[in-house]
Parts: sequence; structure tokens; C-alpha cells
Amino acid sequence: MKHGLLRRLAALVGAATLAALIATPALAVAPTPNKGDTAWMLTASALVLLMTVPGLALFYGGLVRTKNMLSMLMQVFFTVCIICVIWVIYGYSLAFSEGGTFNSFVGGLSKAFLAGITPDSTAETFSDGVVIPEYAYICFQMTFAAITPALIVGSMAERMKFSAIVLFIPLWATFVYFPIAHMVWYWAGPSATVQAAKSLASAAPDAKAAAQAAMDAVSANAGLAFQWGAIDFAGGTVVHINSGIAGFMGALLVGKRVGFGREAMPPHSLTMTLIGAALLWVGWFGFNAGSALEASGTAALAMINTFVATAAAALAWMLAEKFAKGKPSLLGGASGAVAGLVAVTPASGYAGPMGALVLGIVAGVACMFMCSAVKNAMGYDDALDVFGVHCIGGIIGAIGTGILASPALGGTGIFDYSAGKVADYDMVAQVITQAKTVCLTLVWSGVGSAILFTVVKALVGLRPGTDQEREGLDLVDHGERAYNY
Amino acid sequence: MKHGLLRRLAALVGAATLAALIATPALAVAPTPNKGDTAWMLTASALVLLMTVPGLALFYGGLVRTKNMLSMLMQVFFTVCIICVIWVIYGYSLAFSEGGTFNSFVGGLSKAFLAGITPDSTAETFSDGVVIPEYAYICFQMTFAAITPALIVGSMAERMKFSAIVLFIPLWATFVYFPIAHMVWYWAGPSATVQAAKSLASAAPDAKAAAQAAMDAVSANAGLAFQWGAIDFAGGTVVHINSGIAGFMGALLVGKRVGFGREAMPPHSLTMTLIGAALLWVGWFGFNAGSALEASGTAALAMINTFVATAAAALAWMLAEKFAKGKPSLLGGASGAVAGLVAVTPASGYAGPMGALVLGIVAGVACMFMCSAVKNAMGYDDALDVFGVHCIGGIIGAIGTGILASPALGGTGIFDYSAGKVADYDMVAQVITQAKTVCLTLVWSGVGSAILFTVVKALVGLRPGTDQEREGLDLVDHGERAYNY
Amino acid sequence: MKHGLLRRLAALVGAATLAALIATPALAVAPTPNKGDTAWMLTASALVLLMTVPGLALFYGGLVRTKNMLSMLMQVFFTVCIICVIWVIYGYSLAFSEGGTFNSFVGGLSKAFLAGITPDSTAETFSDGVVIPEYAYICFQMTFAAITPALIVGSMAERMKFSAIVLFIPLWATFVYFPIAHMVWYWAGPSATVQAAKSLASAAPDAKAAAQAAMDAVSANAGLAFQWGAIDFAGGTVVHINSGIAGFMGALLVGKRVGFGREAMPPHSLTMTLIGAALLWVGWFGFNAGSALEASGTAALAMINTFVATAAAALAWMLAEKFAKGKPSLLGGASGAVAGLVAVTPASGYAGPMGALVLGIVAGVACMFMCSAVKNAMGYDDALDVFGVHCIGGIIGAIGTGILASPALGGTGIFDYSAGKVADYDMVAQVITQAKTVCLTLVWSGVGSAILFTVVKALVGLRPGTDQEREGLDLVDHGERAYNY
Amino acid sequence: MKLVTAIIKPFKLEEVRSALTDLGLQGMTVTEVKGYGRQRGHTEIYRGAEYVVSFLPKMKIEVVVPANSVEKAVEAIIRAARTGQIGDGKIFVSPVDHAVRVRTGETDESAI
Amino acid sequence: MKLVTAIIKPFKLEEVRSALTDLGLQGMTVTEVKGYGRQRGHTEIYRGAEYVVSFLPKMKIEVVVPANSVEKAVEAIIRAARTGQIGDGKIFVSPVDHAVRVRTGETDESAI
Amino acid sequence: MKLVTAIIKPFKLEEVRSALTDLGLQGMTVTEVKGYGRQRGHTEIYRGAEYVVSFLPKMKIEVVVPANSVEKAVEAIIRAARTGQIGDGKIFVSPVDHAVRVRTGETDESAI
Ligand SMILES: Nc1ncnc2c1ncn2[C@@H]1O[C@H](COP(=O)(O)OP(=O)(O)O)[C@@H](O)[C@H]1O
Ligand SMILES: Nc1ncnc2c1ncn2[C@@H]1O[C@H](COP(=O)(O)OP(=O)(O)O)[C@@H](O)[C@H]1O
Ligand SMILES: Nc1ncnc2c1ncn2[C@@H]1O[C@H](COP(=O)(O)OP(=O)(O)O)[C@@H](O)[C@H]1O
Repeated sequence: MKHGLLRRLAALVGAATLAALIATPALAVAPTPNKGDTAWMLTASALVLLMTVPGLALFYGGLVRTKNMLSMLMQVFFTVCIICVIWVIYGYSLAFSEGGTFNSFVGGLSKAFLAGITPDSTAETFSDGVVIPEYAYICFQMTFAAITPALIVGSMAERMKFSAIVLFIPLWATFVYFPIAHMVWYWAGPSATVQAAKSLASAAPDAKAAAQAAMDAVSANAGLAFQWGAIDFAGGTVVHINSGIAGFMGALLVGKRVGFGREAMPPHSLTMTLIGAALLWVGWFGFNAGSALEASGTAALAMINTFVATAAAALAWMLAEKFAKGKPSLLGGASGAVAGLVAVTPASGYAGPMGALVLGIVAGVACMFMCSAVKNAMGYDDALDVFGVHCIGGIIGAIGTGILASPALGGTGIFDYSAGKVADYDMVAQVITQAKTVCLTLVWSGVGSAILFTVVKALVGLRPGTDQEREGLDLVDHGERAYNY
Repeated sequence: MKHGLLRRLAALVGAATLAALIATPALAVAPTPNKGDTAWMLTASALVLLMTVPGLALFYGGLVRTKNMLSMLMQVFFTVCIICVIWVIYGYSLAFSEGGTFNSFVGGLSKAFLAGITPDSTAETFSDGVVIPEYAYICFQMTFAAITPALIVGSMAERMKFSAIVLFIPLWATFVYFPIAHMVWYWAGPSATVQAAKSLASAAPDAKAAAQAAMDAVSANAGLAFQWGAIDFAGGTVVHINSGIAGFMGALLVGKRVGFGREAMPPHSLTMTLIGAALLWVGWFGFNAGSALEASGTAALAMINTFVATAAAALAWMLAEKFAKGKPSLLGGASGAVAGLVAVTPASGYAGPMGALVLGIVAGVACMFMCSAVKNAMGYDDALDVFGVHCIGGIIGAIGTGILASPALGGTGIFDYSAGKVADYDMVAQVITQAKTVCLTLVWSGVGSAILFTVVKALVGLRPGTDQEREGLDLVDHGERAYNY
Repeated sequence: MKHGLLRRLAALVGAATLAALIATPALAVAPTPNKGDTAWMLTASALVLLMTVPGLALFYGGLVRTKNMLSMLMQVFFTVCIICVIWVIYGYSLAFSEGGTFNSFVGGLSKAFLAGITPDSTAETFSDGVVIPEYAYICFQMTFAAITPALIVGSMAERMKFSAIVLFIPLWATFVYFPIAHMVWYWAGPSATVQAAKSLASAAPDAKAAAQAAMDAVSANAGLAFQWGAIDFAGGTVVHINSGIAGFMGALLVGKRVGFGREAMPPHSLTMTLIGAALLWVGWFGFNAGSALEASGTAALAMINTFVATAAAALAWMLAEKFAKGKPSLLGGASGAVAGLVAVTPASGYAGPMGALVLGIVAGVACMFMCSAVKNAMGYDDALDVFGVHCIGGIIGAIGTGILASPALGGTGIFDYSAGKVADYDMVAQVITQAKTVCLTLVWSGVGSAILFTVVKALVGLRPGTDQEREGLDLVDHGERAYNY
Repeated sequence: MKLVTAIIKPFKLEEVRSALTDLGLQGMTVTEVKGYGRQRGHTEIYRGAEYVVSFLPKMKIEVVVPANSVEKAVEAIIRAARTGQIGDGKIFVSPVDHAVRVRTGETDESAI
Repeated sequence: MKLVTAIIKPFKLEEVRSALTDLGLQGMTVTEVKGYGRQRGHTEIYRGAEYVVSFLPKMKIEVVVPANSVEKAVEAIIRAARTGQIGDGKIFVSPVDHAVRVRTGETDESAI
Repeated sequence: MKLVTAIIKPFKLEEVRSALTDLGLQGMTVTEVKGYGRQRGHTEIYRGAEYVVSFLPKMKIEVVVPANSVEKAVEAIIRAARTGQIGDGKIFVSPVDHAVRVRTGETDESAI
């Protein structure tokens, strides 16, 4: 549950004293993890890996031609592996530690090599006094860092050299993902916030200024978008818009596939694509409900929203297809499901189930329109529709979250730690904040990705030769074939 | 854990007072969920989705011919999506809310659109004072509502139009599944039951009649079969007999596939079928052990039974095949596993592991006999043996549960809430109750399904043309192909 | 968490008294399971089944030729089924009950047929006073017993008769797996150990001798390798070395495949192999993190190590391949991942993440070298490299655990129950103990397997005829084909 | 000797095979092929992309027969393979100079 | 009548098909084949095992044409299928005695 | 020029290919086919359904050779493909009028 009410803290702090005091009974004792939370977070991490390999690998792999199947699997698999390694070396630290001067944009290196972390270390959740083992938190966030760049490779499918992927992925994670994750999700945590608010409220008149300064320091110890007050429950912005716009840049800079628009390029195995889509759905429960960081009612809310929005979006896409083209297709259903999953991601812990239903329907229809009409009109070759599904779906979700989080629409509103209760909801302000964060991500990731693709092109080139592309990346890049029936 | 001892409550209530008092220490405070339970229920829900997509979709899909693979996947996937949506709109309410006049048969609409439910709402488990977040309960039950109609489509595989499926599934869920689920599983819950029993026990002589009336009201606030005392731990009746007989009706009313009995129709990919069967097994732990609604010893019992019965049934089917046909087959093993899973479903929280072993062996051999000898003799075209495996396996399980729940056979017996302990076990009475419930389900679902198929036939027709059927439903219904190698 | 400090207990026992007393506040009350632990262990058991079917079945199946795909799936599936059955009949008892005279080598039959176990029975974890439902423990250990023999069949893939498998697997489980599991993992448990240590510490001078004898009895109530002090967190020795050497014997005794070295035998579906590898990874979290038996920080440590070592080994194998052969391959990546998983298995709860990183790199390179250069030089036909990956990877892991468990290298050290704290770490001694245990396993399993293969050969023969082998085991053994596209 | 090549609808294979064996023709070789002709194909749609698939699955049966059996064989195939609908296929007859049975080295008519 | 058999690179199929239909040739039959020739294959490596794969994927197009259309057909195929690089393939022309349309029983030139 | 068509057991492909290249025949085209003949098939059982599968996997090798190489080629194939067991396959020789190499336009013997 990510939220951003810190800037309103000072105003509310007086009234909040009592509530805060009740909520923090025993300040002296370090909290220990509840094993139910730990069990759920371990499970959630495993589920997110399942989403990526085999989930995403198959979803993507099924959509390419046989001769590139293996390269698709390899690109996703490689991405997961390299990210796991750099995550423990410096990624976690860049994303989730205090970053000093650049703290608004990126973390520091104090936790590089996971320095100082033991099985007894804990990480705070979104409830004051509730913690989970830090290793569990690192694992969970690692899987997010792994799937995000893996999403990108779908845009350049069937034509980007493996060596270019090998170079691009760690660069992108370093310069785009870790900063964006820090900007949107990093904050000082509930306990520091509640503490500072309490001190301020109970400060003697002559200590007010000092307490206020401490409060401000805590509020400022957060990523840029978090300070703005952006909310992104499970990564609509950080994961989907971020990867979607990067993929779009990749598709433009790498160029179209040989034969694009002239030769038929049907998916070689929609069976694999369906398996992948289903595993994405199953794993996404870890992604969304796990983002509660607790085995709580909020996690259950995220889960039901993930069921409902996905189903609604799949049905919406199929129905739209039925009207537009005469037949509902499995690929449509699977694509709709993913669009729904993407859109509900930022909203999953904030919207109510009926809100999720509406969100799913909108995402299903809009993404279907993007991936057929708009894409065909514009003529770019985003091979697996990373832009149309993840970027567009992510934007719908990010903005939609600002709307549907409203308690008036069945949402949960945003919790105000200083008041110890849900704050009044200002929908217009929140939607504007959401839009600002969307723009920040589009610009940072769009520009950053374009630069990185250009660098990689200069260093090793992006594409194989035409003959090699015709032969297929499986043989050319990896010397093996996906199938020898 | 479903049980039906309410009618015996009054008699036992005197002796039970003390136990009940001890078991309910703090009546004033609303219970909060244990996070371990919540963690397990979230996991279990994800597992049941895994069972269905991709599990069941692949198990079925592998068994059809290539040209119908995609239609099979689509029918299962569509079923899951449409049910998720109608479940939150009115399905949950029809199945699990108080139904007023028709409460014996179906619930009401008080929880339509999940009205009034928040992340803090809780649902009772089978232990007094133990609750889980209601959203978690809704998710878990949603997955049951989704897989049950999805099971049916296997019977009419390769020849039923998608438009007919689109119409049939929501109708069937509404008129057959929700009522049956209500009849077998709906009850007032442990806390009301224990409360009423306590009031009755401690009532002053002049208040006895009123207390008795209250007790009777609680007992009557349950579905028909629940009032009878039927036990069905995880849905042998509600899920398997229910869908199995519906599938049988479908196979009869839709008619045989073109070429049935003349052309070879071998499974196009037993690899997919095995993947599906394995995922069914894995996911079924969520289904069975999740039905305990707690992360308890009973859940662990359900899990071990699910291991043992499945393994035993797979071995039994293979062995029977070895004797009958000379070779044990993978399809036999996989079919046996599913038969074992089906049979152990109602018994999983009641039987002991040795009981589960026996149950598995019986189910493996009996279902093998049904799917080869009997089916061939009768000549109906139940394409994927939904009747032979799910209906027959379900009946074996339902009756077997009445036998194996007996503590004398290593079972758990049935818990008596008023006495606060396991009741004396009357095997003959219980088997009769089980048989009654089987008959109720066979009639309700058999007749209901026949009517619904007839209605759908009248509205849109059930089958494509012969040429279209030959070309395959993938191209005809969905305009795409499962494989383009 | 398995460990072996019992022999040092007596010396330390004086200083330990206070700590032990604090750690055991309420001796009189039988501990009840924490539901968070139960939730995690249920999940972990499901994950380990997922590893085996479909995980391992697909990993192996993808590597054989089409005509043997189904036989591969069947052999793994059969193994799981038969082990589940014999595990509840006598396997659990042989592995995890007190064995009387032969207790150093194997357990007894007191728990045959799971006698006396109910949903309320508990099993101790590695923390004094922390228990889980015994059924959950039995399920978890059952899945280990199932996957271990299933690993072996890869060595003799494509040429061993199904009837020989049917005979060999239960024999091997009985005479090799159950004893080795007992030798390495069976012990009296934390509570008895702590109790005895406390009694000894507080014994009056005249009672010292008796208390010491009691302490010695507790220490001696453990398997041979456990008494030596070997540590094997999740089964590097018990599972991987054990099955790896058995597979090696099988490959030698069954002989080479017809056409080996002359005909091309490329994997028929690396897609399936990748799915399998990914599910192995996902499921392995249950395997390793589940071996903590609690939802604890140690479980989270095991999980992060399982992420890191696997990723590092996959990258290492690919990189080594890139240098040795010019191209990094998907099969290389997948093989490396499995090698990393194998190597980190014994170390997962002892090493730190940086230790796991190094361990993964070493395993990736070393196993790659074994499976190409060494195997080709020696010319044996270990069809799916069970020896090269599991035995070699397991040995690297077992020895590496002795090194990396050292707190000086970021490891956890070994907990000393009598002192109630982590003991001083003697790396040389520990490595020697690890090496002894490796040798014990190599000899017991190597010799035992050779004998059993010989017995099976005498009884039913190991191989089909040459023509049958050419036709493929699918048709010959099972009368069906994996694919009918 | 002649080679009779028939391109037929896949689901007619079994009937054609038994029609030929009824004639005493004991061997044949079958290939899965794709045919293009008057019979129209279908359109496949994958997200934004539509493909007109003009090649349809067919079975090619090749059977080498003594010259005097050609007529019978052709007639048998026609009878078994005809549905009367477009796309039923073609039969081509072409010359074969020699035939040899690999196993025995027998040649020509005794080889087939 | 003649049977024109062309073995071409797979991605040239669509171009060859339209070149032939432009000539008014309304039918053809296509088979996926593997070709061995001057064009060299590749090496596949699976763990310890290396395989030299010398057979490359090709498409075989078979079209029966009236004798007087052979030349045009051959030229059209060459034009459409040529990339100028090794492995472009071959065209073989061979005699056909008869042709029959299964659906109607029409024979020879009216059958194709 | 002649077309030599050999239908052989699949696992003999590699041996036949090297026997032919040893003769200096540098090209050939291979198709996976199903054969029906004296060699009996097998029965497959799927739950209640039994299917007799009478078609067995075979490889068809097509090689166009100069007329004077036919005999050598046939002998080489026989030598390489024979196992002496039923189902070893057949070799058919048929006439070819022309051959063209797509890449260069070379014709006839210089094209093959
Ligand atoms: N000239 C030809 N050469 C080779 N094959 C042909 C030719 N014409 C048709 N065919 C084959 O015959 C099949 C059926 O032809 P089509 O024109 O569709 O129907 P019909 O046989 O009823 O006239 C085609 O799919 C193709 O495989
Ligand atoms: N003598 C032949 N008989 C049959 N097919 C041949 C023959 N020679 C070549 N081919 C086929 O033609 C294809 C192309 O031949 P190749 O020698 O590689 O290149 P090119 O056609 O440019 O000379 C081969 O892959 C093979 O399928
Ligand atoms: N008359 C025929 N025309 C075409 N192919 C044939 C003919 N007879 C046999 N074949 C092919 O030759 C293969 C081997 O024939 P079969 O009778 O089984 O054994 P054998 O070659 O030892 O006599 C068959 O599977 C079939 O593909």
C-alpha cells in the first residue's frame, strides 16, 4: 500500500495524537514478524517468479514464430537471472535505501551487497509496528525488478540480438527501474512518520519548531512521486508504464521485422500463450495481494480486485472483438486478461470490487482498440504489444486509481498515518498527482530508454543480418531449436 | 468442514453447556482473522485458479484433436471469466446469504454487488470464534463456482458452438450451481449455533420454549442438504456430481461427434494432458485443504488425503489397465489421478489417510471400468469422460465419506458444536443422508441441465454445421489456430 | 535446518543453563502450531509437488526424443504415485521414527500406516517449543521422498523398460532413500535436547552421571551422519548426491542408447524443458525455504539464497558456454539454473546471499564442464546428466556448505541448542564432516543401487529389444503417443 | 508401372486406404500437404493482424501400381474420396520406370 | 500435361504462389521438405552433444500444368523465388499421363 | 535425367545420405511421410478407445540424377537402407524432362 499524505501531516497532527498513541503501544520493543505475514510474503515472491518464468516467457513465446521461440524464452530467462544478481549487489540498495543528496531520485549504496542484513533484520510494512523479515521483502521486490525489464523485450521480439539484450537489460534496470522504483515507493516508513507526528503534537511550545523540522525531514525522506502523494499499490507506474514506454522506444529504434506487413506472422502456439496468460493471472495474486505486505483484509481486497478486473477485461476485449471482427478469439481473451491485470495493479488495494469491474471493462476495450486500430494506423512494429497493453493499460490504471480510490466510489481512500485514520478524499487533486507521476515516468523512462538503446546500438548493434533474422534467432543466437519433433 | 448435526443439538445441549462456555471466552469482542489463516486462504484461492486455468484447460485441451484445442481452452477460460463477474454481482449472494422463504434452496440478494463488504468484514470458519477476511472467503468460493461449470464443457467437447457455451454457462451457474452450493453448504455458522445452544442450556424453565425456538431457528437457517446432515468437505456433491451429471445430459442432448466410432480421435497432446493433470493435483491442495478455511491440522489432514487417494487411484487405474489391455498408459494414470482427486474431495477432511488410500483404489478401478467398458457398451459420446470420472467418482466419494468419516475406520467423525466435541457416529444413518443428497443433486442438476440445454438449443442452437465441425471449432468459432509450427 | 552439534553439548552445557531456561518458559503445556508456520508448510508441500509433476517431468521430457516423451512423463509420474503410497505405509516410519538397534541407519515400524497420528499430532521444528501439525510434516517429507527417485530415471532415459522402473523405484526408496534420510536428518529434536542439557546443567553432583547418561542417550538418538555433525539444510546429500550416484550406476548398468554417438538425439522440446526448469525453480522455494519448517527469517534467507545461487549458476553456465562454444544456449541456462539449485540446497539456510552467489557460480561452471568435457571424454551415456548436475552439484553444495556456513563468510553458523546460541565455527572440522557424509552417501547409494539394478535385471530385464527401443518406449511400454498433431 | 498420386481431403484418408486395399493394392505412401485451389481458405485474426490463409490441409496418397491396375485404382479413389463439394482433390497418373524392394532387391511388379 | 516441381526457400512461397496464380494457374500443392545441397547447414549444441544439421527447411511446390504452360510457369517461379544466394532451389519438370478431378470426374486439362 | 524416390526407415536417413554423397550426388530432398505396407502397425489405446494405426513413419528421399547414375544410386541406397526386416521400403525410378537451378538458371545436368 503506497500512499502520499505526508505533506498534509502537519495540519492534522494535533487531532491525531490520541489515535497515534493508541496505535503504538510499546515503542521500546522492536517488533517481530507475524508468521502469517511471512508465510504470505514467501508465497507471494514465489508466485511473482511463476509469473515471469514460465508465465511471461510462455505468454510472449507463444506469440512469436517457431524459429524465435527459444530466443524469446531465453531473453526473459536471462533478464530474471541478471536482475537477481544485480539486485543483491546494488539494486536493492539503489531502490530502497536512503539516497542522501539525490534521495528524491535514487537511493544510496549503504545496503550494497545486502550489507548488514541478517535473518533477523526486518522491513516495515504499511502498518505501524508490523514488520516482515527483510530478506522476504528483498525477495519480493526482487521479483518486481525482474519482471519489469522482462516485459520490455516483447516489443523488439524476433529481431533484437541477444548480445544487445544482454547489454541493455542491466543498463535499463540501473538507470531507469531502480530510480523510478525509488521515486514512487521509497519512504521513511510508518513508524518514523507516526513518531514524528506524535513528537510534534506533544511538543512544548518552545520545541515546536524543532519537532516541525523533524517532521519535515521525515516527510522529505521519500522518493519524488511519493512526496507528491502519488499512489501505486502494486506498480502500475513503476512496472507497466515504465516498461511499456521503454518497449515503445525499443520498437521504434530497432525498427520493423523483416517481412513485417507482407508476410504472415501468426503466433506459433496460442496454447503456450494461454498457459502464460493463466500463469500471469495466478502469479499476479502474489504481485498485487503481496503488495499489501501483510496477510490482511487489504491483501484479500487486492486479490478479489485482481480476479474481477481481469475477468471483466477479458470479457470486454472478447466482446469488442466480436463486434469489430465477428469472432471472439482466445488471443483476445488472453490479451484482455493481461490488460485487466495491468490496469488493476495500481488500484488493487484501493478500489472496491465494483470499481475494479469498471476498470477492467475500460482497460479491455481501450487496449483492444490500441492494439488493433491505432497500431495499424500508425504502423510501428511493437511485436507483442507491450505499449498497447502495458503502457496504455498502466495509464488507465494509474489515473483510474485516483478516481476509484475514492470512498464515495467504494474505494478505501488513503490512510493518514498522523491522524490514524482514512483521510478526506480529494479526487481532483489525486488524479492530478497521478497524472503528474505518469508524465514523470513517461519522460524518464522514454528518454532514458532511447538513450540506452542508442548506446547499445553503438556498442554492439541491435539487429542481426537479414538472412540471420530470416533463419531465426534461435539458431543464430543460441545454436539450438525450440522443437525437434 | 461441512457437517450437519444441528438437528441433534437440542438433545445434547444440556451436557454441552460447560464445553461451550469454555470454548467461547470473550463473546463481546468481534474476532479478528489470524494472519496464518488468511495467508493460507489467499494461497488456496490462487491454487484453485491454477487448477482451472491453466490446469483443467490443458487437461481437457490435450485430449481433443488439434483443430479443437483452442476452442477447449477458450471454453474453460471464458467460463472462469464470466463466473468471476457474476459471482461478485449476484452469485455469492445467491449461494451464501440468507434466502428468506426459499432459504432451504437458495440465498437472497442482500449481498448482491458485495454490498456492505469491506476489507474488515469477516466470514466465519468452522471453529467458533475463528474468522477470515470475507473477501478471502468470497475469492475462495468464487474459484469453486468457476471450476464447476468449466468441468461440464468436456462432455460436449469438439462439437458445441461457442455461442451456446456463452449462453449455457451463466444460466447453469444461476439455476443449478448457486442453489446446490446453498443447499449443501449454507448454514448459520458456528457462533450462532453455539450461542443458541448455550442460551437453551442456561435458560430458566420459563424461557426454555423461547430458547428452543431460537435454537430451532438457527438450525433451520441452513440449506436443505445441510439440514439433513449431509457432509461434503470440499465439494464432491456440489462440484463433481453436479457437473458430472450436467455433462452427461449435455453429451446426450448435443449428440455424438461427426465421425464418432469411425474415425480415430486420439488426444492431440498427452503432454498437455499430463501438465493439466499435475496442475489439477497441485491446485487441488488449495481446493481440499483450503476447504478447512484454516491453516490447521484438519487442513493438513485434507492435504495428506489428497496426496494418498490421488496416488492410489492413479496406480489402481494403471494396474487395472495393465490387466485389461496389457499396458499401463499415461492417460490412464492421469485419469486415475483425477478420479482419486474427485473421490477424496468430500472425504478429505473426514477420512484418515488409510481410508483415503482405499477410497482412491476403489475410485480408480470403478472409474476406469465406467470410462471403457460401460461407456463403450452404452455408446454415448461423453467426449472427455466428465460423467465417468466426475459423476461416478463423486458418487463414490460422497457415499465413501459417509463410511470413512467413522472414527472406527480412522475418520474424524463429525463435530457437534453444541457438545463441543465429536459426536457418536451412526454410519448407516450418515450413508443414507449422503445418498439422499446424491439423489437430490442428480435430479436437480440432471433435470435443470436438460432444460437449460433445450432452452439454449432453441435460442442459438447447440452445434455448428458438419463441415464446420470437420474444419474444427478453432477456426470456425474463433478464427485462429492453436499451433502454427 | 539440520545440524549436528550434539556431541559438543556436554562441554557447553554449564554456560547454557540460563539461556535454555529463558527459551523454554512453559514446559508443562504442549505447544500448538502457529498457523503461519502451518500455512507455509502446506504451501511448501504443494510447491514441491509442483517441482516434480509437472516440473521435473517436463524438464526431463523435453530433453528426450518425441517417441520417448510420454515414457519420461510416465516414469516420473509413476514414481511420485508409488512413493506417496509406500510413504504412508512404511516409508515415513523407516525414515523418521526411532529405529531401535539400527537407529543409526534406519528407523523402525512404530509409525507404519501412520499409526497413532491425528490432526492434532505435532512434529517439532528446529526451534524449541515450535511445532507444526505432523500431517503437514509428513506431506512435506513425502514430497522429498517422491522427487529423489524421480531424479534417477533421467540417467536411463529412452531405454529402460517401464516394468524395470516399476520394480526398481520402490526397492531403491526402501533400501537407499529411507535409510539415507534417516542417517542425515533423524534426531531427537530440540525439546529433548534442550531438556537433557538443562537437567545436566542443574543436576546435583550425585546426579551428574545419570544426567550425563540421559544427555548421551538423546545425542545418540539420531542418524549416523547427524551424529557426526553433518549439516544438510534441504537435502544436497539426501536428495541430490543420493540420486545422482544412483543414476550414474544406472547409466552404466543399463548401457548406452541404440545409436548413441552416431545418431542425432536433440531434445524434442526445449520449450518443455524451460517450463520444467522454471517450475523447478519456483517449486524449489518450497523445497529450500520449506526446510526451515517455519515461516521465519531463516526461511526467507533460504529463499533469497535460492534466488541468487540459481541465477548466478545459470549465468555462469551460459557464459562458460559462450567462451567454450561460441553461443550461450537456453539449455545451458536451464541446466545451470538446476545446477545452482542443487548446489544451494544444503547451504540455503546456512550461507549468506553473497556466499550463495559464489556457490552458484562455481556450480554453474563445474557442472557445465562435467556434462560436456568430462562426460564426452569418458563416454558413458548419462542421458539427461543426472550425475553431472545432481551428483557433482550436490557434492559442491555439501562441501561448500561446510565453508559458507561460517559466520566469517556471512553464514549463519550452527545453532547450539544447549548454549541457546550460535556455536563457534570450526570450518576445517565441518568440511571434513561434510566430506565424510558425502562419501557415506556415495558408497551406500552407489553400491546399493548397483545391487538393485542387478536384481531387477535378473527379475524382469532392464531394456526393451533394439527394434522396440527404435520404435520408442511410448508405443512399446504404454501403447500411446505424446503427440498426434 | 504407374504412380497414382491422389490429393484428397484429410478425413477421407481411411476410406481411400481401405478402398485401395480392397483392390489388393498392399502398399502406399501418404504425405500431409497444403493445397491451393478453387476451395477458398479462411481468415485468421491475431490482435491487430489479419491473415488470409489460402492453403488448406490435404493428404497426398502415392501408390505405385502395375499399369493395368491404374484405372481400377483411380476409380476406387474417386468413389471413396468424393464428397461432391469443392476441394475434393485431384488424381494424377505418371510413369514409373523401375521399382525395387529394398529388403529383398526384388524389382518392378514383384516389388510393389 | 507436365508436373512442375519446385523446391524453394520457405519465405518465398507466397511470392511464388502469386506469380503462378497471375499466370492463371489455379491450383497447386505444397509440402514442407528438408533439402540437402550446396547450401551449408548449421551446428546445434545441446549440453555436451554437437550435431551438424545438414538438412535445411525448404518448400516443395507441385503444380500440374498443360504442356504448353511449362515454360511460362518455370520462368515465373524463377523470377519469384530467386534471391541470388546459394540454396535458392531447383525446378524439375516431369511427365504426367492423366489427371482427374475427384469431385466431377473431369479428366486431363479440364481437371487442373 | 531420372528421379530416384526412396522410401526408407527414418533412422536410416543419415546412412543413405552419406552413401549418396559418397557417389558425388550433391543434392537431395527429404520428406517425412507415412507408409502403409506389409509391415504391421500398432494399436493405441486412449481410455475406452482403441485405434489401429496402420501407417508407419517413413522418410521419402528424392534425388534427381543423370540417367547413367541411376543404377549406382539405387544400389547405394539399398546397401545403406537395408536391415533385412520387413518395412525396409521401396525405390522408384521415374523420368524427368528438365531441371533448372533457380539461382543461376542453369538447366538439366548442370542444374543438379
Ligand atoms: N494444377 C494442380 N497441380 C497440383 N495440385 C493441384 C492442382 N490443382 C489443384 N490441386 C490440388 O487439389 C486440391 C483441390 O483443388 P480445388 O481446386 O480446391 O478443388 P477441386 O479439386 O474440387 O477442383 C488443391 O487444394 C490442391 O492441393
Ligand atoms: N539432385 C537433386 N535432387 C533433388 N533435390 C535437389 C537436388 N539438388 C538439390 N536439391 C534441392 O535443392 C535445394 C537447393 O540446392 P542447393 O545445392 O543447396 O543450392 P542451389 O539450388 O542454389 O544450387 C536443396 O536443399 C535440395 O532440396
Ligand atoms: N505400391 C506402393 N506405392 C507406394 N509406396 C509403397 C508401395 N508399397 C509400399 N510402399 C511404401 O514402402 C513402405 C514399406 O513397404 P512394406 O510393404 O511395409 O515393406 P517392404 O518394403 O519390406 O516390402 C511402405 O510403408 C510404403 O511407404
